[in-house]
Amino acid sequence: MLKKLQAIGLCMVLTILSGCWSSRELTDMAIATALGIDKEGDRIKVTVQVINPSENAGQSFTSRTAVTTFTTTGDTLFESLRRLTTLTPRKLYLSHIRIIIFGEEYAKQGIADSLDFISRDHEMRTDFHFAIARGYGAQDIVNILTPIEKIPANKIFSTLESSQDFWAPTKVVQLDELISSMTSKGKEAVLTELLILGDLNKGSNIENVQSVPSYTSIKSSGLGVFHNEKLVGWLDENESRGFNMITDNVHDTVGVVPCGNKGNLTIEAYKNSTEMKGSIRGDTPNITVNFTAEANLADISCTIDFTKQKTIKKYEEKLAEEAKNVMKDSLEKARDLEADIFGFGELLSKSNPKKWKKIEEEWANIFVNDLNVDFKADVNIRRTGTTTQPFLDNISKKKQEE
Amino acid sequence: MKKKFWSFTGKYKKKTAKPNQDQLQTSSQHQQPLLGMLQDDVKYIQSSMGSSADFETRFFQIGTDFPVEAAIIYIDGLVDKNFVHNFIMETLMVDIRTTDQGQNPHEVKDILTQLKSRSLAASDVTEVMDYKSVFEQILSGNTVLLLNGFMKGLAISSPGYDSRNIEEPSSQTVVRGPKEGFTEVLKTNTSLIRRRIKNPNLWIESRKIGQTSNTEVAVCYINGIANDDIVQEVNRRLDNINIDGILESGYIEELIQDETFTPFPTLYNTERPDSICAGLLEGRVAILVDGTPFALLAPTVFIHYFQATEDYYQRSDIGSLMRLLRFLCFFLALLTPSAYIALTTFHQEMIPTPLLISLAAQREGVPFPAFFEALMMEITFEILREAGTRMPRAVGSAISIVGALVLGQAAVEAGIVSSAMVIVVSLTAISSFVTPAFNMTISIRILRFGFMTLAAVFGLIGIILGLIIMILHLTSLRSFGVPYLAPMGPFITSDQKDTLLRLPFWKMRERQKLINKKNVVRENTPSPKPPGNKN
Amino acid sequence: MFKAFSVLLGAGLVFILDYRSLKANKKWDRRVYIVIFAISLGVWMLYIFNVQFPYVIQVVEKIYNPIFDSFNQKLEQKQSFRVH
Amino acid sequence: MIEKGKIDARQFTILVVMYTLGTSIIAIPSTTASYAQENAWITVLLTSLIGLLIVFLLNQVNKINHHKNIFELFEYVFGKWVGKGITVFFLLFVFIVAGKNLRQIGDFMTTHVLVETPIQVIMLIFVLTSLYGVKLGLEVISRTGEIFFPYAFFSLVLMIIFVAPQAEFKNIQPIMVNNTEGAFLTIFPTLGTPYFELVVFLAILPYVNRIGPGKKSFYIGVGIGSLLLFAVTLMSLLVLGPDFSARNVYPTYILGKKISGVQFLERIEILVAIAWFFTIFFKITINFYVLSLGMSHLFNLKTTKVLSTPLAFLLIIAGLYLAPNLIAYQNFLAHDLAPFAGTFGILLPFILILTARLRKINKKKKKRRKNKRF
Repeated sequence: MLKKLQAIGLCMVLTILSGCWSSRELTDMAIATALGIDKEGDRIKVTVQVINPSENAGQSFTSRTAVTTFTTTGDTLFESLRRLTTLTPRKLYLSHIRIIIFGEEYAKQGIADSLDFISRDHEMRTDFHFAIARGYGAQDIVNILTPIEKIPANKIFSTLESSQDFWAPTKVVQLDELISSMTSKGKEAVLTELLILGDLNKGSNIENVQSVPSYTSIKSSGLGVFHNEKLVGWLDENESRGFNMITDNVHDTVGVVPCGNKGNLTIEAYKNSTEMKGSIRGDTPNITVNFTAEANLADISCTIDFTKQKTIKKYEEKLAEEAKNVMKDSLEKARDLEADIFGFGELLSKSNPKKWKKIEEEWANIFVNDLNVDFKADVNIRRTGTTTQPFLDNISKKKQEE
Repeated sequence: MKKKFWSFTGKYKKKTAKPNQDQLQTSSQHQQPLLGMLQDDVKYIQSSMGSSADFETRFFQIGTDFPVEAAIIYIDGLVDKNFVHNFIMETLMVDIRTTDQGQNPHEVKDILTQLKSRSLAASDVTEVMDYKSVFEQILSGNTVLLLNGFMKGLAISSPGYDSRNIEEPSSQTVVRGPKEGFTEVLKTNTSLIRRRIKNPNLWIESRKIGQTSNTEVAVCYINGIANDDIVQEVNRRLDNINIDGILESGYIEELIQDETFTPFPTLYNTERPDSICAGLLEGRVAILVDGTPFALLAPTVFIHYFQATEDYYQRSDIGSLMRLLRFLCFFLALLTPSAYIALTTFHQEMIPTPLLISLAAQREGVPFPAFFEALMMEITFEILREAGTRMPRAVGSAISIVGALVLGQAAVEAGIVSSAMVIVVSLTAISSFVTPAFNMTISIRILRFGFMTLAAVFGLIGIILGLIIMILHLTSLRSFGVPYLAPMGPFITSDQKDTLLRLPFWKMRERQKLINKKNVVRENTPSPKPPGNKN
Repeated sequence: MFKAFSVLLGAGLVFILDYRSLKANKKWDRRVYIVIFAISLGVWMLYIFNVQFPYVIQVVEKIYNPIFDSFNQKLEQKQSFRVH
Repeated sequence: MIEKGKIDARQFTILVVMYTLGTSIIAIPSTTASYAQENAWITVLLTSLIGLLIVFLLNQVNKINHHKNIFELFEYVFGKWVGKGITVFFLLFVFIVAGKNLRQIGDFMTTHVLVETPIQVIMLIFVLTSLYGVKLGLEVISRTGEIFFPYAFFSLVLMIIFVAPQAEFKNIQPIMVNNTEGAFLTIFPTLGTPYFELVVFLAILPYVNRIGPGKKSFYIGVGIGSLLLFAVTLMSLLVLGPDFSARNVYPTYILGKKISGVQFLERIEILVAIAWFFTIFFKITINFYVLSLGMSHLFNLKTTKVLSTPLAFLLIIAGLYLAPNLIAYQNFLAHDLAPFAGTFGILLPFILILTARLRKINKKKKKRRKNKRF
């Protein structure tokens, strides 16, 4: 028994003497939430958004801001992050990063060099999103304070998630998807754009969150298109929506078609799915995109008779046509940019691996010129909301009677 | 060497191990037979006991025509005085005079037998031949009658000492279930068991343990259900005990357990008779010690500590849920502080961002590392708990007020500890008292500090390695030959019905496999069916 | 030097604690134990003083490479991110 | 018999499952995906079928004499001195395998979990825990296995279920079109760990209390283990894609990071990692135990635990001097482990059976001759 006591004592002494290599106290680390990466000459400029914990939780808040940013430059991403320790009071902790933003200039020169660090570092997880600052540097976006969400990175993160869920034009991209679409031969990457609305300089001031309308806000609407690791162009809102429709990335969206004499009919398409089929007949690759949606009527601002099956049929067709056009526009834009963002090549490589081998090298050219893409769309209106017939008709009648 | 508890005839068998020199001398002197000279005998006995203040002798004469010199010896306070007066003194001094007139007691060949069989209206009368047994008898609260000219005496059972009434057990309370608890008197305790199991197969063997204290220890089991090997093993280990005195069953527990170096208890103790009876019915062996309300049960397995008797009194689904809750609390009590340390100092990526921010905000300004903070708070809590137990009742409330203020508010407001830490400590404290058996709680508390150290050095990995070591240790333990982690490691499928869950009685048809090897079927009630459904 | 000293100290402690458990065993057992312990300590000392052993896998490689080289070459052809 | 404990068939199954999963569960998806790309799951499936064949072979070895462990069999079949010689080489193999496992867990921890902690310390705490198990004996190890198995098993299964919604079947398409040859070639290196290493169970098999169920449980154990390996590989291909799986050193851990079901079920990859610690711990402990057992047979010692303490410290050195760096180690896993382990894991049992058959035939012939004489 004495022997065992000694053994345990020995173990205790050893563990205590050996110290705690990997431990770090919460008070010793700066929790980073957003990372902005820009180019400055040949060097990489990194802006980190760091949480100021006592301003985010607890009982007494002071007038200090909820986050702070630090900027530094270095030859590589890792070097500049480490150089940040000369600025930050504590060591950066990267596991809780919500979003990584690339500046437009930097994205145009290629983002591959920073992606390697991001995938290699053990602190980095894979559950954050990527975005590109359109027209600005990433630093500018990271610096902006946002209302409601105290931590701007969280705001951007949840904006991206909710707009993907309820509004079609954006897309959240995570690390593994980004890397695999960059390395895949038959696919190009896209990343969401972020825009700054309003006055850039006021945005980073605490006044921005102290007034009822914010002076500056961050918006996300379109997509940035990559060719390999370089940003080559932008899809606008409508084209982005087309892109998402083709790649089956629409959860819930809104469709508008003109109706009657004047006015619009708006539907909420809630069950969208797209099926892509690829085949190579002879030497011409062929892609069929079949889009189906189930929709509810959401908003009618014209006078039509919606009690008739025929009317519904008519508008279903109109909506389908509209959907096809949107998808076609998107494809045209992608062809202009010479980037197969839809993964048509990858699709062909899965369905016709042998023939794909032959056209693999030529693919960029084939995508732009020879590829034959058929769009099919099918929209079904299932329900009409809580009312059936619009009352606008009655209002106009009343007007006439008066 | 088996003897029945109710008759105190058995001789105290000498211990196998050598007693020390002094004891040897006196005991050999006491082994001498009675002289038969009343005055000398009494004088010897009195002087042997150092003329103690509570030693009482009463000389008198039996019979009138041919009086016999007689004396009764007893210890004041151990005997029921009324009994001695009414049934011994009165019989011998008054009744004999009226009934046995004309008889010459000296002519009656065996006056002792006569007295025993005809006169003494006491239920338990035995003969004593030597000093040793005289001491034994009077010290057990019996009255010894010595007659002049006879080389033996009679021991009349007349115990009647003041004792605590049967009360509700304070260490294990129930909402539903019997509220009787054991008392300090062995006979009361055995009667409490007898009253619950009315079966001749309930065997109670008694022996005296302790060279000096001569404490009575009873081994209790149901013949035919209990495993004979285990009964024998219990007896063997009890016989091997050579100690000066036994004051509580804890002495026995420590002296007969399989593995001495372990934080886990390998013998179950309880002051609830129903708990003991349940154990006996499962085939366990109970060890009752005179002078303490805590009885022992052997063999014991780990899960036994998480099974309260109330599980069986409530409906089975409630019992099962309560049991699962207790296991959860076991892990909470064991691991909460260490998990907190591991998460906040090693694995911050595991904490959801909002929670991390909140924790970081709380820790802002706390001057100590998380490990030290946790250690400090845990030790403070242990101090408070210990103070609460040992303090006189009157100041108990003061402790709780100070404790609440120290642990709760002041420390947090002063920024010495974070409020999350207070939550962790209180959760741990509450969880640790959910376990129905208090001695398991103690082992959890000891191990908790080990886990905290491991967590501070290696994070979760340390905790996991600690758990592996703990389970390795637990599986290596045995209680009277039964693997300590029995129905789980080794896994016994049929015993799972009463392990983590308690299934309805009509499902638990068999007794636990490893404890009980013969007579496995426990009950055979058909599973209940709704009445009226006759086809 | 400090490392070597602490390893020696540790080894001494381990030896004292562990050797005791062997007392009941045969003489031969204890002799084997001491030899293996000495080997273990020796290897540790070599490690502390940075004496370069050949790495285990290099030895294994030397033995097996002649036979399996062609197979491995073939396998490497199938590596997904082979640098051309 | 040096080991006096007996384990039952279920405990043996659990030990086999733990051993099969062991280090393979974090290594296999990466190695197979890098050579067989999207067909890696087929490779793992075929490998596990071959694995069952290996179990058949090992059971045949056990059939030579049910009551003798492999070290006793060596002496029984080859004679005392040749047997001892082979025992030395076999122990060297077990020693290297145990060191390899130790190194693997050390590498994993210093990569993902305890980055700043020296690898020696991680190896030390693991080996000390194992040492405690080995000292307590086979019965205790296998009972502890029973306690931890449910956690290890269910957390892996749950991980597979939770990441399943993110599976994309296009990641493994086209099936068996590209790089078919690679998929078949990869079978051999994949066999190296764990299937060729299963031979160590020949030292434990005789201690299963009933021989028949023991053999059956060997199949079941390898079957369950292989199924989990297959499922994890498949999921890692489906969710992460072949390229990302191949690129990561420990794709299974990244797979754990992908778990996101309900809000609070995120960020729990370490809980999955803990499940592998259990399996790896048991793998190290079994190897270490067999090593101690073998040493005791080699030197005719009284108990298995005599040499375990010095061996524990030797194992750390073996782990440290296994490979100069991670790249070399991965190359070793892909190129040289399979032939090395194969020599002991399949060639040796084969020779053992062959020799036994030949000798038995001789004995029978001798008997016949004797019979004829009379």
